[in-house]
Amino acid sequence: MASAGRIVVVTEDETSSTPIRTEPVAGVPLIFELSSDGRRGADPSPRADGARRGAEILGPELCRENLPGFPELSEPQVLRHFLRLSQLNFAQALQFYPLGSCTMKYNPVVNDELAALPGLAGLHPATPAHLAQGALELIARMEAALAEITGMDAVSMHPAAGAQGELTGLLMIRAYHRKRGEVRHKVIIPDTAHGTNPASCTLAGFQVVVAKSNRRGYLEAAEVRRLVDDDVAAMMVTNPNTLGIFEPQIQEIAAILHERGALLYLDGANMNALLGVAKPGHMGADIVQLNLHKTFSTPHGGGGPGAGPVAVKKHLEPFLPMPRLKHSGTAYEFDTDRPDSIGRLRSFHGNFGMIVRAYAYILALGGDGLGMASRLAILGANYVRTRLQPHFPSASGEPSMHECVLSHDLEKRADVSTLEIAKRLLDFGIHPPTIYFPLVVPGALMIEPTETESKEILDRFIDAMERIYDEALNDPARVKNAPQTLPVSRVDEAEAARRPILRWMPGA
Amino acid sequence: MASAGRIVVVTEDETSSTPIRTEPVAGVPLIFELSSDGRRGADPSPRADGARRGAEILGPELCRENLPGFPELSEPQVLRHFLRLSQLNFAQALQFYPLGSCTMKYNPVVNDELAALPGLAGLHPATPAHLAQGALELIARMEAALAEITGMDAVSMHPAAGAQGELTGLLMIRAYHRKRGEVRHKVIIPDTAHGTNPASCTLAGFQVVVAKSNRRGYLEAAEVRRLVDDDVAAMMVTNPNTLGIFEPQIQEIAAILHERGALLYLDGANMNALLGVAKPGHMGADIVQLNLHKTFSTPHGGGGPGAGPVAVKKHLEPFLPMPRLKHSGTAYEFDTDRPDSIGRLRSFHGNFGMIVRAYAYILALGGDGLGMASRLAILGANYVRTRLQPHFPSASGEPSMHECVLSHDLEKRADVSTLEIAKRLLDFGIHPPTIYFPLVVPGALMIEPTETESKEILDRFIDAMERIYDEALNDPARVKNAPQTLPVSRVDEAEAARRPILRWMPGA
Amino acid sequence: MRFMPHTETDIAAMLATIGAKHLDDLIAHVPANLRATATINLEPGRTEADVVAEISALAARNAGASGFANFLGAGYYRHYIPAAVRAVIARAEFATSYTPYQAEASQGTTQAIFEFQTLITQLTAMEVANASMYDGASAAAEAVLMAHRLMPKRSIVALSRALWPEYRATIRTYLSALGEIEIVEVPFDETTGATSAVALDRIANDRLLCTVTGYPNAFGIIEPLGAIADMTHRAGGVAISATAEGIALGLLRAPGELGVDIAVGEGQSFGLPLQFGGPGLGFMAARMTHLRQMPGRLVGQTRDRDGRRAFCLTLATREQHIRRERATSNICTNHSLCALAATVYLSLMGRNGLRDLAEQNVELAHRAVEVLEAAGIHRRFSGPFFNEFALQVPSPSIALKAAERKQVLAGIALGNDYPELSDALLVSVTEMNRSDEFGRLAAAIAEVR
Amino acid sequence: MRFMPHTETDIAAMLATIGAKHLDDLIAHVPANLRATATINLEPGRTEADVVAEISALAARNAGASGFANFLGAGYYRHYIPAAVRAVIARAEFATSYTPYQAEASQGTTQAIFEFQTLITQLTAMEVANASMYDGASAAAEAVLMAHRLMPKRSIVALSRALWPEYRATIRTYLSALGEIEIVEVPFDETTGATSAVALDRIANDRLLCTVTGYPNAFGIIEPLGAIADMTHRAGGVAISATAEGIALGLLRAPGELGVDIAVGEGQSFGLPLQFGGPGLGFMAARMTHLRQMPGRLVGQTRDRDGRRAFCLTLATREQHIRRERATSNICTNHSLCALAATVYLSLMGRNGLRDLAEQNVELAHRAVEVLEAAGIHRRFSGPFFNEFALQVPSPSIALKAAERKQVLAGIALGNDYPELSDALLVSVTEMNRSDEFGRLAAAIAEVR
Ligand SMILES: Cc1ncc(COP(=O)(O)O)c(C=O)c1O
Ligand SMILES: Cc1ncc(COP(=O)(O)O)c(C=O)c1O
Repeated sequence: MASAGRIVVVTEDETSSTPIRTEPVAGVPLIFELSSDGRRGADPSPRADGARRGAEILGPELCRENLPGFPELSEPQVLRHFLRLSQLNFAQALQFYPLGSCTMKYNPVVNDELAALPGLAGLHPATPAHLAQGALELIARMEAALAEITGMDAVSMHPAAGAQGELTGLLMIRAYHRKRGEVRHKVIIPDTAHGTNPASCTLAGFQVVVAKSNRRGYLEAAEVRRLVDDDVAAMMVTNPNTLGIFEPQIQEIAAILHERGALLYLDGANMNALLGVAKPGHMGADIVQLNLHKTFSTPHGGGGPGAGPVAVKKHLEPFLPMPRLKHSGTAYEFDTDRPDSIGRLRSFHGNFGMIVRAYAYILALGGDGLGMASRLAILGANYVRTRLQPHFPSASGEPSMHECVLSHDLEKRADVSTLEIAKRLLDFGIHPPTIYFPLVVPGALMIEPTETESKEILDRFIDAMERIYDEALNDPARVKNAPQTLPVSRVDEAEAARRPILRWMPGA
Repeated sequence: MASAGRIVVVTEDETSSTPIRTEPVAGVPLIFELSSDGRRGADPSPRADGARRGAEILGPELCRENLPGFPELSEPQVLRHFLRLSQLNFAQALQFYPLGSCTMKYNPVVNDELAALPGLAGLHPATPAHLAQGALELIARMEAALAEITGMDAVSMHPAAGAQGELTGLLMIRAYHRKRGEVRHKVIIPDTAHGTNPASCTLAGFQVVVAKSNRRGYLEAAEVRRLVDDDVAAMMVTNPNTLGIFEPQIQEIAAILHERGALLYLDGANMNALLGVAKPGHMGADIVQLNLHKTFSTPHGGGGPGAGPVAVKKHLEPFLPMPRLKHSGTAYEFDTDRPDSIGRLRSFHGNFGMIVRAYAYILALGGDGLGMASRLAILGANYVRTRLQPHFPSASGEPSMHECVLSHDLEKRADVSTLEIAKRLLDFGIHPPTIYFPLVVPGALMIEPTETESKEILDRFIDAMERIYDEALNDPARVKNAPQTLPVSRVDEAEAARRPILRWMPGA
Repeated sequence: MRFMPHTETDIAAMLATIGAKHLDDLIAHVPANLRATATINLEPGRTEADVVAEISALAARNAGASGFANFLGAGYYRHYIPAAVRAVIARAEFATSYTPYQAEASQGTTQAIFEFQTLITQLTAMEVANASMYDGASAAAEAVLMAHRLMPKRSIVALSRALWPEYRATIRTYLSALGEIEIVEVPFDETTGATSAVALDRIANDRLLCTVTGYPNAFGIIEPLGAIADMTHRAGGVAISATAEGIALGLLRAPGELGVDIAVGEGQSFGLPLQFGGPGLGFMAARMTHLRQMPGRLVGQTRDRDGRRAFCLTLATREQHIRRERATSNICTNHSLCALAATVYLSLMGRNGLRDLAEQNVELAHRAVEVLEAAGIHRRFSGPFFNEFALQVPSPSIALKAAERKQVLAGIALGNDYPELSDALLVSVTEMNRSDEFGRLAAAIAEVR
Repeated sequence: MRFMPHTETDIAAMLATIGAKHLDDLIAHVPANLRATATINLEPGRTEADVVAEISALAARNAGASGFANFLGAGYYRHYIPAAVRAVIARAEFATSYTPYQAEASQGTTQAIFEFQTLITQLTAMEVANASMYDGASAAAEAVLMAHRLMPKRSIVALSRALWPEYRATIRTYLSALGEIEIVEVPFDETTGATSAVALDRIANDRLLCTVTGYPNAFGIIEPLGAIADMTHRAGGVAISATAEGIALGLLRAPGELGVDIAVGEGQSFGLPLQFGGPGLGFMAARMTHLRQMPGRLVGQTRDRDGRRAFCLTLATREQHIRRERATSNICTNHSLCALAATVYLSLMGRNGLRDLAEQNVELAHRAVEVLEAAGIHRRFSGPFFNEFALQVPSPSIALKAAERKQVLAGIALGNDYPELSDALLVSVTEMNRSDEFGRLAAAIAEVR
């Protein structure tokens, strides 16, 4: 038995730039390997008067044998196991996490407490509306706040995540055209788009037409004019785009689309750049989805849950998904008479727990604070970009918004890849930026510092990047062998795909 | 900027016994070093309508200049700082922590939630009794439960910790003799006693008379008979004593003391050995203090808070500290008419937050569970003792209760000290036992596994001890240079005492 | 503002480096007309104390959350959540990390997901489970799409009418864009409340793409899943089961044992609070042979360069960020932290604890029925049930109102979604209901009869 | 039982190793008569759900905790606690570690204590602070004992009568065993409510050991601490100040500036919940020249073998585990986690935030007084006050009852502890009181006049 997994603590102490060399050690056992027959992590309730007669009642033909391989541990063992696992993670609360397009900003801890209030966390979704007015009003207030923030007319809090928001929007676009007696088959998507955009199009039954962004990294109206025709249902544009650039011709593009009866879907995942800066509704967007787990600070939870509300202009309101909230004049209730609605995409009323957190966040910042958040996010991205320019030039000459996409010549000069740079950053206690995205930039480093990180932190990051550039030229092995200070060394992902082991099996 | 402090994760994987070598890296900066003028971790409340006029109201002569050197950080910075610090700690929830005499058992997490219930955590101590009946009843129930567990007649939840419980008990002993028109000056204390015992005696105005425990590690009645006289007010006995041995002659000793009009104070810090095994009240104890943060699982918090209730026999009840709870027949209230009480030793009604947790713990285990807890604690100690006997023989031939005290010959054989063994254990992800205590055992290792640790964990600990024994003989440097896998290497405590630096100063 | 660390000096220094004077210089390139109208008209920011006061006031206006004897179910179930579950998911290391793209810095999350995948395969007796979906309904829809990828030539999707209305609606929406698909509803047996074998038999022809059956179903009835899977297979289709009450899998025969090809469900019962219906936890399990068509993220076991066991996201070539328009799904962010909660919950319950809980739920529900029968209130259906059942009540809405006055949330009127069941009330009983509540329930309903 | 991992097999194997048959063989050596009567007659153990239900029911019976406009103070103060404080102290690494005896495995705790010590020296303007005491009252008692060690020859301990009754009682108890000590109470000025200079002057002779003064005092009055310290020093005694409302130190002149030798106090206002009076947080600060006589634990800065800055417990030769009967105190377990909470709280407030809060408290309290005066209710004392004040009310107990009926906890009747103040009601106002509550308070009291 011995020391294993250690986690890196970022330090802001100048004197401390010696990375740590480790030797192989084993990790945390699987919960199944800690199991032993007859242990209990929860005691049987005496409430059912001792005997559990359920199996008798249902009879053997309906019942299974007792879960083979299922773990049995005491409560302290379970807790210790997962606390140990937690120590193997990097996280925004502990490390600088400039993951581009993910807006890893501070998640206020009070919001988790609020979501856990018995009046909210304990509320059953089938509770009669008149007994859940507080929850319904919270949803309604959130709809109003997001409408104001985006400059749109109506909002649905229904979708579970950004991608589901996209699907919701695209299905509405489809319904909209249908309603007007048209069937359109194509959706234009720029080459810089996030993967969920084309994937959502397919799900919504559209063919994807790819628009090329120009050398400077943005969309030209000319390109859209070239591609648009009467079979184009809509165009999906991320603004700022995934290069972190504000689409300068977005209004013209919207006009072109509208001229031809097509709609503009704006992917709002990068809304953290636009708060109080520019409203999608004013750009000509007909639909925009928001990622509450990005711009509105709900914790990302190692991959979710999030929430992907959609905001639309009046002409699309009838198509919003069910259930739709309305106010009867005396109280909030659900509107069941919505013939044109695309229907529902999940159970109940949306990811309410996330909506509560996001609403608390909006209250905390207020209109002024939201505007300041975007400005400081933009400040950070441009500061990093400017300082790293010498060795990691920006992929575009256009000004950056909340994130910047950088490239480098180390592949050529030292055969050091972007992936290796990313892994080496881990040794500095920094989570790497998004890499190899957008696809239009070879070896891209997509950096989103967010407004909640201090100048000191950005400076440390910049120093680390400079240092790695240096190492790549003078001591490439150190970069190629990174990380050296984490619970594990470089993980063999190819092997994982070659021989998939996707579950634990007894005696494995 | 680079990796610093890493925390060790214990692993139960057999294959993993390679410790980790580290290089110097810097630690986490002090909160003051992260400060920057003008940052805010809490925004001024608009409630007082903007202007804070307090200084104006009081005038300059009453007001100080604004706190020089006081930190200024944003909320995310503060949170990140303390989360990082947390990663530098070992803790019972994460590591095996067999610290003798400290009963580092699992602290149920639900108990922290219960103590935080608004009805308990939000209750002001000056709330009128009729509006705080739930809290008062909880205290009363706890008094009754502890009386039943200890076999005593009355309990006070007043003292803040074990040592304050001791002082409370000794002052009651003084008051008791006074009441009977006697003034007695001496208290007998065994050589194995915990340091708080003699220290409390001095505070209570008693002279300490040391009783020698015999070669086998326990007190002989004869020794007590030799020391007792009419100037002896009481004897303080820890049972099981700090060697983990049940005092076999405790009843005879009690009789001898009582014969001479002296009282028996039983230090109940080791009560985790006695639950359902033997009640202090039946041993002849007149007073016993309990450490809720040991036997009753309230989290130790890196050094407290705890609680040290005292239980007494009828004849001492009148002397219990204020405030004293009573039931009027219709409701609970505080009894203000207690002429013989020694008075109060702290504000309000005791460490209520800890009392809530301990009560929840007692409810969870119940009478049967408490009895099983002690038996399994005793099982663990004897198991470890038996398996380590070859290289780490027990300091006494007597059977062990909930903890065992071991010694070793490595000092002689390899010039490896107990301290060095302890530090080396850290590299195995195990918190060392209590060392060099009790004082009667040279180089003592005092091991208390507790009932919440599994056989697997004990086996890993035993393996580690064996391995260290080996290393001490064959590779002593490895032991002497330990720890190598923690955020810092061996800390220079002598230096700290030589030139005390007890606070941060600007530019320090 | 307390979340932003920038001092005036910091801002000035950063602007100077960039070569700008004012913050707004950095957005000068954004069209002026847009900037001019961009101001957000919301109240100014508030202190934490004020935010807490505001939201607590809203929370206090949800009477439904407390004080009532609660018998609501219908897809979301009331179960006790051990504090240890909250203690784990509150860990900042889990809560504030992103999708584990960087394996070396995410072993905590990836190993936990690997454990989750394993637990789901054990519960369902299937061979592979993904890292989570949004919820049970969307997981069911993804399962149908997956079946469609497996047999692109077939067109009939047979949804049991005893599948939750919300699941059926979600599937319809997800499929709405796929013209070639035809959705048919398989009626339920009027007496047993189970999917009608006769009706299914009629549909089960060579155009059958898949069947989707609730297990237990929307009436709490334990469907003859094995028989349904057989019929589906005989017609060459894909048998899909959907489970909303996960606790049932601790006692009932596993979908995998009964021949199901894709088992999906809602994991809310595994340690997630009700929170008005979300976030929940969608799970999906299938056979290894169908692996490549599975949607969602997967974590696999591998080694690091030093030979240590390690975990990482794998088979991403199925996913949107690699495959784009040809991906198996558009899902990106999933419900990872909910999957972690479920992993902790299931580990705490353990093999025996989970079965005990399932048996207890069955027992309590049946006891409730005894009490109701004694009061002359009868079940609407005769099929075997787990912890939920439909009652025959002349006018459910009136009964519900009456019960509400007695501080009882008696259940859900099935008539809203099933016109043919305008006389039926759906009641759910879990370990959260004390036996003494059964009498109150019976009294409340009996009164209006 | 869920907390104990031992299976039957484990127990059997462990017993076999030891060479025993049954668990009870291991306690066979405990006298039979004791074992025979040792059974604990308490109810059997309960599930977590049942424990939660039981304690929640008790919590629900403390009306005082909510729904009332609350003006209770008198040593414990209502302040808003940011969630980040809870998030930090909930960390298992902090909550479940022991006293940091092993420095290498405790750098988190030791550094946090070092930061706490520093913050306390900054607040008090003293040179050294310890790692915490139990609470303000016991810290005050320890301060007197420390003074006694500093001047063993002197015997008179002068306690301001305007020091909280509980502090005076605690000091009396702690000193009760030291025969040579004589405790005298210094009366307060009938009009100002501050400690009477005249009276103190009479006592301040060459037998004066120390003075102990509340700052602010038990009536909320800001004592002329400088003058009192001077008088004490002229007599050659030790000036001790005790502060129960820590927030005041964010605005008032620091004890250190005013010549105080030992500054103690209660840190509950620094992020600790009221929890019916405990655990609180005792703090103690002094001059370096008195270091060796200081009670309690101290953390010092040092280096590790590789030259890294590190922290560890130090100067333990003052403490019981080394010095035993000659220790400076018997304290062992202190209130470390409470000190951590205070460290987080003070770091969040920061230099400006803490001062803002203090100013806001002063302002609100004075506004409350204006409202009361307008209603014809007057202050009992004329001295300057921070956020607490005494009102002149004919029959406080009646007023309190009347207020209670209006859902107002109006304060505390001083008559119980001060017979001479049977006409006085102590009222505390903090940022937790909304301005609209002042009117309700005034109305409630005015009504009974
Ligand atoms: C630009 C963009 N669009 C869409 C998405 C999808 O959002 P989600 O992950 O919430 O489904 C993301 C985030 O991954 C994104 O960065
Ligand atoms: C035997 C013994 N007695 C007394 C004490 C003192 O208890 P506390 O630390 O709670 O003051 C302890 C614990 O340190 C102890 O082990």
